[in-house]
Amino acid sequence: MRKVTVFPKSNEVKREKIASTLLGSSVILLFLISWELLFQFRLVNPLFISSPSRVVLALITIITDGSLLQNLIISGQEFVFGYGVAILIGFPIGIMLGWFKLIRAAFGPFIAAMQATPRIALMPLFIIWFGLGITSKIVIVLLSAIFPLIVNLQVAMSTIDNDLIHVARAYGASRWQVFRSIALPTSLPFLITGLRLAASRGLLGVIMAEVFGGAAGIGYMIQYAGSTFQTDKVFAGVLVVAFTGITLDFTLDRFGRYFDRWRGEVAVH
Amino acid sequence: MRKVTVFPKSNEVKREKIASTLLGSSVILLFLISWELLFQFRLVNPLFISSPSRVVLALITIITDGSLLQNLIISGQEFVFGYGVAILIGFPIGIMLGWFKLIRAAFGPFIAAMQATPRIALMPLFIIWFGLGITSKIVIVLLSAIFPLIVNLQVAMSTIDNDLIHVARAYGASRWQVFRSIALPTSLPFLITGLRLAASRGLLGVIMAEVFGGAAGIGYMIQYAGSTFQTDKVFAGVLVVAFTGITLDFTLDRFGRYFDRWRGEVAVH
Amino acid sequence: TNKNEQSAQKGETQKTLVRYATSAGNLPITFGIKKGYFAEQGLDVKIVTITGGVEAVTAAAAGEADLGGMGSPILVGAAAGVPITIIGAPPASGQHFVLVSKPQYKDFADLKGKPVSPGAPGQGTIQAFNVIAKAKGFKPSDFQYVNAGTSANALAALQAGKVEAIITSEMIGVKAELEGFGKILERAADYFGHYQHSFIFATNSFIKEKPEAVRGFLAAYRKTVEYLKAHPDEAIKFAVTELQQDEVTYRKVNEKEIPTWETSGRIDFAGTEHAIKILKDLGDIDPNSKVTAQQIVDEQFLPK
Amino acid sequence: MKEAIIEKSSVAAVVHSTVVTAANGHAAPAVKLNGRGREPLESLAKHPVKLSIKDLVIGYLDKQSGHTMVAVDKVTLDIREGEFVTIVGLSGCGKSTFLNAIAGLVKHQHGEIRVNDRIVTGPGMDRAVVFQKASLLPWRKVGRNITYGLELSGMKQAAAREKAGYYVNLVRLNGFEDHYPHQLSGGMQQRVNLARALACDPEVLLLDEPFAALDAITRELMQNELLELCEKVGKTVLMVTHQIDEAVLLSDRVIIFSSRPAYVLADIRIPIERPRKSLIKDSEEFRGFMNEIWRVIEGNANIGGGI
Amino acid sequence: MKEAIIEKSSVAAVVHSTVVTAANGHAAPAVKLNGRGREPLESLAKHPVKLSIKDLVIGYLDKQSGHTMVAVDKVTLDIREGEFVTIVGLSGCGKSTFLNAIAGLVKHQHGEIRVNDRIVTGPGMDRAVVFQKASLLPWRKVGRNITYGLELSGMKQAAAREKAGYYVNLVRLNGFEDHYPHQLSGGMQQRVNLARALACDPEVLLLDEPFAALDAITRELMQNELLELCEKVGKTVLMVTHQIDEAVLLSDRVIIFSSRPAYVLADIRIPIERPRKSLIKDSEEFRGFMNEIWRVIEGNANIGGGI
Ligand SMILES: Nc1ncnc2c1ncn2[C@@H]1O[C@H](COP(=O)(O)OP(=O)(O)OP(=O)(O)O)[C@@H](O)[C@H]1O
Ligand SMILES: Nc1ncnc2c1ncn2[C@@H]1O[C@H](COP(=O)(O)OP(=O)(O)OP(=O)(O)O)[C@@H](O)[C@H]1O
Ligand SMILES: [Mg+2]
Ligand SMILES: [Mg+2]
Repeated sequence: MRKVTVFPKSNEVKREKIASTLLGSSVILLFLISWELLFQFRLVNPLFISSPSRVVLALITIITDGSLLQNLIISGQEFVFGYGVAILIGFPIGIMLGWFKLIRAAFGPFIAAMQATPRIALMPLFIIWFGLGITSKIVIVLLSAIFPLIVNLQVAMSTIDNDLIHVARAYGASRWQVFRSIALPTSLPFLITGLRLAASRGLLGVIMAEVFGGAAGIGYMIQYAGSTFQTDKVFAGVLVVAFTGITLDFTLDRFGRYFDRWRGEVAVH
Repeated sequence: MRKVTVFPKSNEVKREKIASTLLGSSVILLFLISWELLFQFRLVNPLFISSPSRVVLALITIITDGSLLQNLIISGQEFVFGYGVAILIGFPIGIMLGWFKLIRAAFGPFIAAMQATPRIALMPLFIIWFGLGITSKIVIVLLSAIFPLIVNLQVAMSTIDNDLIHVARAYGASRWQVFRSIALPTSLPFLITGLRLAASRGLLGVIMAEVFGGAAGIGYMIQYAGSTFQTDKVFAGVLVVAFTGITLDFTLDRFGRYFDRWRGEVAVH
Repeated sequence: TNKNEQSAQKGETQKTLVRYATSAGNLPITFGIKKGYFAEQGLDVKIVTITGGVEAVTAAAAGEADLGGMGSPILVGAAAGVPITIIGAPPASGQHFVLVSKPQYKDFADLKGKPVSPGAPGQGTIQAFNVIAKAKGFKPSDFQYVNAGTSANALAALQAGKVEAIITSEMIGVKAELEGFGKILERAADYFGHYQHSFIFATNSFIKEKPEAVRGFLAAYRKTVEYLKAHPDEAIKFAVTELQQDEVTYRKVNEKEIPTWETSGRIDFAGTEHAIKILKDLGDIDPNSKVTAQQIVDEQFLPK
Repeated sequence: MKEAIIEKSSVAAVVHSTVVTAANGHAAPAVKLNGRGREPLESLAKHPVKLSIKDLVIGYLDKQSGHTMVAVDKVTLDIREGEFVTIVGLSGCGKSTFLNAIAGLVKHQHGEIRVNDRIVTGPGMDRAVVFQKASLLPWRKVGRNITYGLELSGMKQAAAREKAGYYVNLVRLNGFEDHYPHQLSGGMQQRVNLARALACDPEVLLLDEPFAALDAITRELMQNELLELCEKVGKTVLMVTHQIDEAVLLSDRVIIFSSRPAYVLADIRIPIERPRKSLIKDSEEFRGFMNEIWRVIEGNANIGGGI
Repeated sequence: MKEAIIEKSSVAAVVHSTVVTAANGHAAPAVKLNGRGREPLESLAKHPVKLSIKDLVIGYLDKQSGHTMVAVDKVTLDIREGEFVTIVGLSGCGKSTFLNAIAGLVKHQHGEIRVNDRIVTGPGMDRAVVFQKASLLPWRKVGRNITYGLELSGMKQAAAREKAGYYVNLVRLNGFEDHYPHQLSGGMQQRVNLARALACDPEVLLLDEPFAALDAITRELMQNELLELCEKVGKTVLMVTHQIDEAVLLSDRVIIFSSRPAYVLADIRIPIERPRKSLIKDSEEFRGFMNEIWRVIEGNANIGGGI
């Protein structure tokens, strides 16, 4: 009898995941350490730049006095609603623009114009239309987050493999089924990219909205701390936002990779 | 002899192009007309909202007194440099992140953090590092524009058809040739999307930078007009920016379509 | 003695809501609320936090604020036709900006040709700089205007040597001095003569609907100011603990200033006319406007 | 450089002794197919017409140049219920185009297509296609690629999986249900493509070179499975193939397409008794049909084809 | 449900009378091929070994499960300069994997691959591949797909276009240079794929079912072109095919792979005189080889294969 070659089970995937997390964390750690050193050797002005250790102290303060949580809840609400509505509206708009030539021809330029309209200039309108409460902030987050979604989805729809559309149609797929079973999986990378860009823009939108006219939230906290020279607190706020950004990005990326796992690795090496 | 069917030459493409331009323009026109009507019937507050006709008058004023051109040149410089540098830096970063797993693992989280770091909070640092001149504005534009490029390109690299990479490698393509002949054409839709998003973000960045610390430029003009309740002039400025946005978007979109013309139309209908 | 106080005694439920637009960390209003002075008047004062005068005016026009206290944009807004009326003044209503230079400067004239940051267009700071410059015999074009804002950004610009002088609030000026990289070279107040910079306004509709609330508000406001003036230490402590102000700086600025506060809330008409004139000269108010202080001020709600 | 042996021109259809013009088949009384098996060959002519193509013209418009290239030129063809018809023809002549038009995926400019006497305006559940390219959904594992059509028709996943199991077995892909398409060999992908269509159990099967990527053994296995399936259930099949022996083995009729633009060069009846076994390939009758078909194709290629 | 006739197990290689174990070919004195034509068959044994595969094992790691599926299991094979070798085997047995490994595209876990006695670590210009899937660059027109390899090697576009012109003609695609791949039929795409590889004029040609999507006529034309090309220039060719007649017609040796994991079941020399014409297919000798190959494959499929 012939002896057939057998390979032992590999746990490469697990090892790779751990290694990559370690690598990413260590780069950030390295950055923090250099920053701390710069600070300790007085190479930066403590009036404007804090240091990781002081930021941690500031973080502990705002965690224990409850103000971080309180602000986080408010900013969180603004973000979740703004981002959520952006997805709810941006999705269908992007898809329709991508799918229907006529709709694209009609509304494409209009949306391009909206996208490039400086929000700051229209702040008074925002206040008049949406007030100074949470609504105006949600609208700002929405406007910050929605365009990457629209544009990315629109383009995604035009890159779908025609052969697969043919398959779906041949098997009697309705337009909605074509969308669900072909367009959605194909455009997933675009979609996730849109969501990732939208998430970070949305976070910045929250902060901007609160800096410009807020009475609460992380952005307000940052703004107020800045104007009262509490630099450590400013950086603590920034850190919270950046960390949220990493977490969201990481989650979305993993999510995307999970659904995209059918793709073999790109073998350029 | 058999008579072979022959079809007359079709000029569908040309007709479609004209029709789509007309359609897009008419939607914008319709919007402007409704706006003017709202204004004429005093359904909006003229203190904060201008009307198309008054914006045109304001535009004529700032064109004839030369202030528009002067500000446009300054803002234009900031945009071109910021956008240009964003492309120059964002491109290779995005590609490297997409192509090399190790680099992605190392710097992905760091970039995600940077992306979500609220610029407003770090303005003092910007001033200290980049001063108050054009450099700091270019940096702000750069930071606004670069992330869509990085993220979109990164993802694009992971969606390349492995079969084509194989073909390229089988024919002895160097890594750079694989990039040029396979990765670039495949990722074109992603690339153009990135450029489109970056363009509009960059425009907003210019305005924001000038509003925050400018002494010239369209953003400064808008800010000044706004704080003195010259609403017509504010809208004139906004219109100029929005129009620039449409033009850039349209150009990039056409550009993308030109290079993507090999794709058959998606046949969902 | 008045209707508000009576109704306040009847029960909590009938308090009148007053939305007051001002910047974050405003001392009198926060303190007054904390002390319950407004509640005594049957008022439930909610602070609408805004970042500047223009926004305050916009918020009023949008129906988001009933009353508000800010600087000169209120005049600009009222002159431009926003339906608001000036009803009083905060305790320190003069021009309070200072010109802070790098420490090596001895004289304003030495700044000629140098980069300076007088703040964003439309802000009172620019007016202040121009007025000082004019008094010293210079034109605005004699300086290199750059805009680093007026707060922390301006401070950073000064410290980093990106500008040689900034116009800012006294607080920031003092901070710069304490840190050792700035020096208060000039005080705008010295050049403005009769000049009123800050105002309290109410929207015309609120005045029409709830004149008693306006009256009650001003009464409670005055009570607060009088109390603070009498207890500057308590004021500073409050600012530091509750408003998280930087203690050293705050104390240095306010220890002397609070006892000099003007408590009447009265408008300086001559000063206001002067302000209007300056704003017209700057183009912030339409130069052809016929607006006068009398038209936009109504002092009848101030307590006697 | 070698000269091309073949020159392009249009010629009248070559007519052979056994050629039957498809269009002149007239409607016959409906014969019920009860799934219990196929009637003897002679009765096929009495079956109702399942698929009726009349004067079909299909052109591809090149948007850039504005020119339309005609791929299928006035094809007329009737296929009766339960018939197995194959199309052969030169590469690029228009076979796939024709099949895709019947599937409702490619628009035609003239003529009409009827299935069950209803004009076809788009794809329908009455037809299923095995595409020339496997065109599997790369994000679905083999199992769920096979159930794709079933899922679209609303079948529950569990039921679909069960039904698919049969076809996984039929195409000999047991053990590969959980592989993604890119983990399969070319022939395996094609078999998934086949199973996907068979699983839908459509009235009309449209097969575009379903066995092209299979080795001789596997091909024979699959041919036998298809034969058995069709003879048992009496499906109507229209298949494109390049293997003339395959065409003869499986078909009731072999249609020979001319070079592009495709029209019907010949329509040859294969009256070999069913059920057939691949052993018949060695029979004289079988060879006769093969030679005849070969002659028609070659004749066309030499005198009027282009590749 | 029909029972699968075939069961999986590993058996020793079937050895036939004409089978030559590939590994025992020892180095022969170099014979210069001057492009003026191919030496008579006997002298082939004196040619240097061009392609040497030793104990090759290739497995695919499934990252999700961590399991490695072995596709090619200890294949040893020497191919001499100017030899034409074909591989036949069941669908999914590992032929493409083997070819791709030689092309340097798939990593092997054990053993070694040498070309010109140098160990292969990646793709190289000395080899060119015709992929099983056409894998054309969809954004390049036919013309520029054919010149792709030439452009990569640094040839100027004009020169490349001229050279490509010859191969456009060879694969009978004149007039389609300006079409995009999606505007071609399946067979036309495959011919572009072929032309792209031929245009590169590599020392070793690796062909993975290059004619599978072609009709009988076109296939024969292409076979003849390839035969002529190889006999004239004396290329070393390793080709996968499913058509046994094609294998016999073209090859000096036919390698039969076992079912997965693939090893060499048999290595059959075809000592038919060259130049060959497709007419030889009717000869007794030809039939003999076909039957022999068929028997080996069938034997393996029945006793030990899986599909
Ligand atoms: N990229 C891949 N990842 C994982 N497994 C693969 C991959 N490619 C092929 N395989 C597996 O390896 C085995 C051999 O595949 P290969 O493509 O070499 O077969 P083949 O002999 O070329 O078959 P065919 O004649 O059908 O093309 C198959 O079982 C297949 O599932
Ligand atoms: N989507 C398309 N757009 C434009 N032209 C096309 C398209 N598809 C096919 N063609 C053209 O139509 C003709 C017929 O193509 P078709 O695919 O029907 O050929 P075929 O008979 O199936 O050939 P093969 O046997 O090679 O698959 C070809 O000349 C081809 O170039
Ligand atoms: Mg075809
Ligand atoms: Mg293969």
